[in-house]
Amino acid sequence: GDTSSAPASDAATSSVPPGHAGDHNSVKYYKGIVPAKDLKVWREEGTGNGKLAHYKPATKVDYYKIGTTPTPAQIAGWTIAVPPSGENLPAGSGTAAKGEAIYSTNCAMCHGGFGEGKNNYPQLVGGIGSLGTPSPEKTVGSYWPYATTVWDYINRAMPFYAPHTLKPDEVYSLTAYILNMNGITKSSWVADAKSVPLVKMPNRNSFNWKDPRPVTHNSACMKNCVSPSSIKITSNAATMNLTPRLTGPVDHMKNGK
Amino acid sequence: GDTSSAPASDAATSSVPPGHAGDHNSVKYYKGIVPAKDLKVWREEGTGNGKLAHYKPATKVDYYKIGTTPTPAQIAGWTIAVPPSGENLPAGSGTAAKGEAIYSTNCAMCHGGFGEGKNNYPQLVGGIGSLGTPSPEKTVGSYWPYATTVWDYINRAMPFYAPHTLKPDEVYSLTAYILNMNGITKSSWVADAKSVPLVKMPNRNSFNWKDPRPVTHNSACMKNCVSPSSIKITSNAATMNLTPRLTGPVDHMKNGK
Amino acid sequence: GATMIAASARAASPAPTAPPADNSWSNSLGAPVDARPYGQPSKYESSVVRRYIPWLSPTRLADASFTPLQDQPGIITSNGLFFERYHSGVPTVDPKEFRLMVSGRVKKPLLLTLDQIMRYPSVSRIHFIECPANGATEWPAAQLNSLQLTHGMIGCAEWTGVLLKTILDEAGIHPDSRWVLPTGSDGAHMDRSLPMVKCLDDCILAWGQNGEALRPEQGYPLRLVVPGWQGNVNVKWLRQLQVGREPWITREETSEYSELLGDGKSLGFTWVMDAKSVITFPCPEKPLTQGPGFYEIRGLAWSGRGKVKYVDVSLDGGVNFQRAKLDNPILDKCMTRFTLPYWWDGKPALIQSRVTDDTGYVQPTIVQKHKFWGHDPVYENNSIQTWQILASGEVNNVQLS
Amino acid sequence: GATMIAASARAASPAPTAPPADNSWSNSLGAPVDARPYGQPSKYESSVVRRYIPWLSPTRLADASFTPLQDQPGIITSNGLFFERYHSGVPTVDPKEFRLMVSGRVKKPLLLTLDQIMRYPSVSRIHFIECPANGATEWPAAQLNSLQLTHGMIGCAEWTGVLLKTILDEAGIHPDSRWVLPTGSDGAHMDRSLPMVKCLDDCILAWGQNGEALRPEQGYPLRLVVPGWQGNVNVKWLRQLQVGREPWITREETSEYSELLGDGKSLGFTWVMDAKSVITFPCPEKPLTQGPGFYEIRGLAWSGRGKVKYVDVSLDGGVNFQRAKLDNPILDKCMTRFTLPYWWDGKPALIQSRVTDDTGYVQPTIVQKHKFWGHDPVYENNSIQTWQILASGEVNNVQLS
Ligand code: HEC
Ligand code: HEC
Ligand SMILES: [Ca+2]
Ligand SMILES: [Ca+2]
Ligand SMILES: [Ca+2]
Ligand SMILES: [Ca+2]
Ligand SMILES: [Ca+2]
Ligand SMILES: [Ca+2]
Ligand SMILES: [Co+2]
Ligand SMILES: [Co+2]
Repeated sequence: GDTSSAPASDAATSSVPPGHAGDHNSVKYYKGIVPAKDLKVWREEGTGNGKLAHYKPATKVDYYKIGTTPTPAQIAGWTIAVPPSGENLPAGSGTAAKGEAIYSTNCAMCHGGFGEGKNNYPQLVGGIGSLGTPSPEKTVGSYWPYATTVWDYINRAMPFYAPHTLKPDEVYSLTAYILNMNGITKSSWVADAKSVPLVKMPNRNSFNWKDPRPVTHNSACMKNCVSPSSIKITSNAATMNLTPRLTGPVDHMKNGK
Repeated sequence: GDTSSAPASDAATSSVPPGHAGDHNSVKYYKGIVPAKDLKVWREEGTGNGKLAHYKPATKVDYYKIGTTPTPAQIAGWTIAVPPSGENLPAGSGTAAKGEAIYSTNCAMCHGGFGEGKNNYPQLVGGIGSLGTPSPEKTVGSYWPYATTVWDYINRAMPFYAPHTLKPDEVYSLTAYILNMNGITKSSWVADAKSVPLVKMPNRNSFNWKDPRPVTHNSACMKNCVSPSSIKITSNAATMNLTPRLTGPVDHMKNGK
Repeated sequence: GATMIAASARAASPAPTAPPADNSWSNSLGAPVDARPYGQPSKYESSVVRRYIPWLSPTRLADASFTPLQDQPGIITSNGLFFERYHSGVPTVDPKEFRLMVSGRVKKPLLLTLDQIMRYPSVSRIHFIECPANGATEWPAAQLNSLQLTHGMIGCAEWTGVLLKTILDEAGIHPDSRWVLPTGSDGAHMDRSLPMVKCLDDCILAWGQNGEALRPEQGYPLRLVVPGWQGNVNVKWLRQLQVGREPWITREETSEYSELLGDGKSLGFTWVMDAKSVITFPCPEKPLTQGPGFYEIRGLAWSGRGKVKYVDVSLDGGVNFQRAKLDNPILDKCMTRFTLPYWWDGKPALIQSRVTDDTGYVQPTIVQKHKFWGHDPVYENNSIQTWQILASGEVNNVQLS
Repeated sequence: GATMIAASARAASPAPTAPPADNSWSNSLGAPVDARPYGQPSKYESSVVRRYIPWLSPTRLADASFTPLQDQPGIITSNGLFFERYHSGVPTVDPKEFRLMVSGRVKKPLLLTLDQIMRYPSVSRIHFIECPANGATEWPAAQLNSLQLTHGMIGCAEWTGVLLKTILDEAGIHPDSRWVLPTGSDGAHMDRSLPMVKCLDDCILAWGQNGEALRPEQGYPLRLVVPGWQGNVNVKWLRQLQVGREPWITREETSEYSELLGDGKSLGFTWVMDAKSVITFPCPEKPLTQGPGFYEIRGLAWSGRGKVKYVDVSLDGGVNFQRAKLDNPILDKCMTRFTLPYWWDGKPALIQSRVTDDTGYVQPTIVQKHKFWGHDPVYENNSIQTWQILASGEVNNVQLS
């Protein structure tokens, strides 16, 4: 079902394995990872449905001759983003067991021992199946369409107070642990450059990447647009007691809600 | 000549004496005070040579009904400007002798014992006849066209550290003293609402109040506008040693000029 | 005669009845020109500051502060009051250590210092930047009784810098270089995938903001300005522009800044900020304090799709509308100021503004918005704001059926 | 394979050769949203301040400070950097005590509080304000080696307020109400006579400046803006508008702000600021520090008579000119930004800009100016600026024959 890890056969459909590196990501590595309809939208959106086919640059490459050329080592060091293809994932691996130890030291104080969130810090676990209900719970498990994003975000931005300081093995382990807490991967699952892109996240198929707007239509009516008797006040912020004080020094609401 | 006070008969040409008060100044009080050509320019400039003859206000008077009506006492208190007609000059009088005492206590420390200026503070005396020379000296005596401006400016802005705190008699006296130091009025001259407008200042006739521009013509030439060999650098600020330091904290040039 | 009357009035009452002709500051000296080499607002304006919603975020370091639109007189937002939004605090970037890398699917990767970036051909344009979460609290109901906190995640400034197009042309893109990933050097390493078609259109790598260097909160020394698109894609404290074939599907375009609709489906990549307007006077912070009579209704309107064409104002909760006057200049993806004369009769009223942009799009009601977007998609609340004026002149934020 | 190369590069050198991929601020948290309710520039910009000419005036209280145009990226001047000019220091005006009186030859005199003034119909417009003494030191010769100190007595801002016309219509003028005397409440009680025709045209009683209340140095809480006219008539800290038949011939329109010509005659009432332009990059403060190659020449142009039509730039001391690109918006009596690509060959050069406004007036040379105005009329120096570029890239202020 949706909450199990993707079958290993998915990875076999492309000749270059996910987790490859290079100067580009490419559509062929997405087979079995990204839904075809989404891939199509991504390609169309990038060029505005081909609007750029006849694009002519104003100048030749390196026309102004300003700046230097970064070295391959510099490019590799700066390039940290990991797309759904898994491109740019580094060597290394990790497991939920190793992740648990790292998590309890570095993450639990904010995200809670079970990823349940604490003091309004984000909840990382749960909510799968809740999205269409009146009380949707958006978490890594329930909402995020790609596991590569989990790896990428932990790597770039966590732990909050010391972002981008974890080693690849640590990030793999934390990814494994959080996915496992969400019931998406088994505790025996090994996270590495090959396996992470292949994880089939529960909400993978629920994103529409094509902007459907305008979807809300109003008209610039000037006279008798609605019947006066139909106008009722449905809510009034003055009765809510949620507004901080708006004059004087900034209100931190320490003694209020 | 130019440096003597105006004949008393000038005042007799209008039925209401200079120093009259009211809600307006008026052309008839300027007779014998303002050169006719200047008065003409002033009238023309105000309306853009009659451009306003057909001006229609966007709204009726007091259309918005905002604010209050000032009392006559408020209007009198706020209205301090004295035009060349002498309108709005208060009751009171003063002499050079009285002015000297006030001046030495309140003014001399900046403007010098003889109005010669000190530490770059303005010189108030001298320069009469110098304006057309290569070293013109602009002072109250040499440059100012109307004695009413002397009264008005001392009243509104001096002494520098306590502006608009002098009593009318003190302002009359200081006016008399400064004019006398400049040799414009005699030491026996009494300054009051009638006499001040009638003083004929040496430079009264030398102002052109009508903007003659454009007076400087250039053309938007694009090619071979001047001969390259004619271009010589006539001055270079880098050699002048006048520029304060332009980075770091603001340079007060205490140690150099 | 007349002489004596006025003269004696002055002599007899040197300090006329209240208010006095002279204030204390009229009879003394003020501050010298070297007192404030960098000027500050009057001390009497100390209440005009950015404010935040204390219960909204777990930490002030991944939070937002709001522009006091009730005190913004025109279309330019003061740099000191420009709203803030970031995910790991405002970094203190040393411009000498700053580097921008252009890499990925380009013919000539580039590593640029700030001084080098400033040599390229530049442009200067006035655009608004709005966070798509502006008005987020107001999706389910009228919750905050404040213009600042319901609409203040927007600012409008003159941005000066290099067109992103210039740098992309310089690096040379391949026909399959379809997406660009700008990344910040802040702790969050904020990144958003941007379609090449927008990058080659009007995006600016900006170092200048309203007459000076970009402010720290706005990405000093270099940010991306993506005119008309949601705030977070205007990546700040830039460190890299990576060019690729496909988008990266980052956390900020999935977990954040996507809209979960009522049916459990989500919208990703809803970049453009739809047309919106709001009345900035009167508003909860600026009630009608002077009784019945003439006031001027004032407000701001903008569209991420182009120019403001009309603003219509209703004084009766949306039954009838009148066309407001627009102040020049009316610029692309820029705030436009509107005004309408208002004779207030002292009775309760429900006032609204409604913008139409030059694509013909008309700002919707919250009821219309709820139909497609569900009741709490967090982002994209560009609905018509209703202010309730009470007989007292007080103003409340309300929503109508 | 490829995987291992990139991966091992990252693993083997987590801190690649200089510059490192991560700066210190990328691995830590920055400042929170409640750190600066009113924002300030980066500490690295502390040199960007108003400066003055210490030897010019007897006291800092009747002096001027100058806008650092070399650091102004666009047409808007930062409020913190807007030049200062006043005659008795900056007063600290309490807006609650503030009153504006409209009196003299009007049908209904008015006494208005600030709150009352803010109720009238308003406008918001971007205009420059320039002191006529801008460039005064440069009349006799090139004296100051600085863009800031030769051209910085100008600023450009969005001003919001009531049209003076609205208040004059409200008070009701007589056909012979030909002049208006605005007076300030500062110690100087600054006053200037203004012709009614201008007062009924485009003058603004402004309370707003670039997104916030008027700054103290600019007349908080209310100043007059007289678009395109010399700075001093834009009276600050207003207390009174007096209407009369004739001008008052105040000290500021005789002793100050009149031009003594070579023949001993003087010009009074030369209010309009003629068209002017200046190259803001390169300039003495911003030399060419990166050797021969591409740079962009940037500058600002303006006219008190209307809009900027063209700016032409010479790279050879005025022999040949090229038309510069103008940035939008191009507004009435407002700064306009211009740019020109410049391939510097590393050789000395003399660069100039020359504006033409929409009246057809062409900015003159200093030699042309001297002919009519004499060698030191103090005011109205709108001459073409020449910057001398040395082989070192340094830039000097020079004058040419
Ligand atoms: C000091 C508090 C703190 C610590 C410790 C911390 N985080 Fe976070 N985490 C946050 C905050 C705050 C956010 C939301 C940031 C934002 O708004 O952009 C967040 C967001 C996340 C998210 C994204 C949640 C979502 O739904 O978008 C993930 C995943 C995450 N953290 C994982 C971790 C991991 C793994 C660690 C330990 C290595 C960790 N965090 C340590 C505060 C913390
Ligand atoms: C503390 C110094 C100081 C004192 C004391 C002082 N003044 Fe002045 N005075 C100035 C300064 C400074 C100016 C120029 C102000 C400006 O730039 O607008 C000035 C200008 C003047 C002028 C105009 C000069 C011109 O050419 O425009 C007159 C007249 C004058 N003062 C008279 C007086 C009188 C009379 C007193 C005493 C009652 C007085 N001053 C006391 C500093 C002083
Ligand atoms: Ca890498
Ligand atoms: Ca009076
Ligand atoms: Ca979230
Ligand atoms: Ca969106
Ligand atoms: Ca002088
Ligand atoms: Ca002049
Ligand atoms: Co006074
Ligand atoms: Co990093």
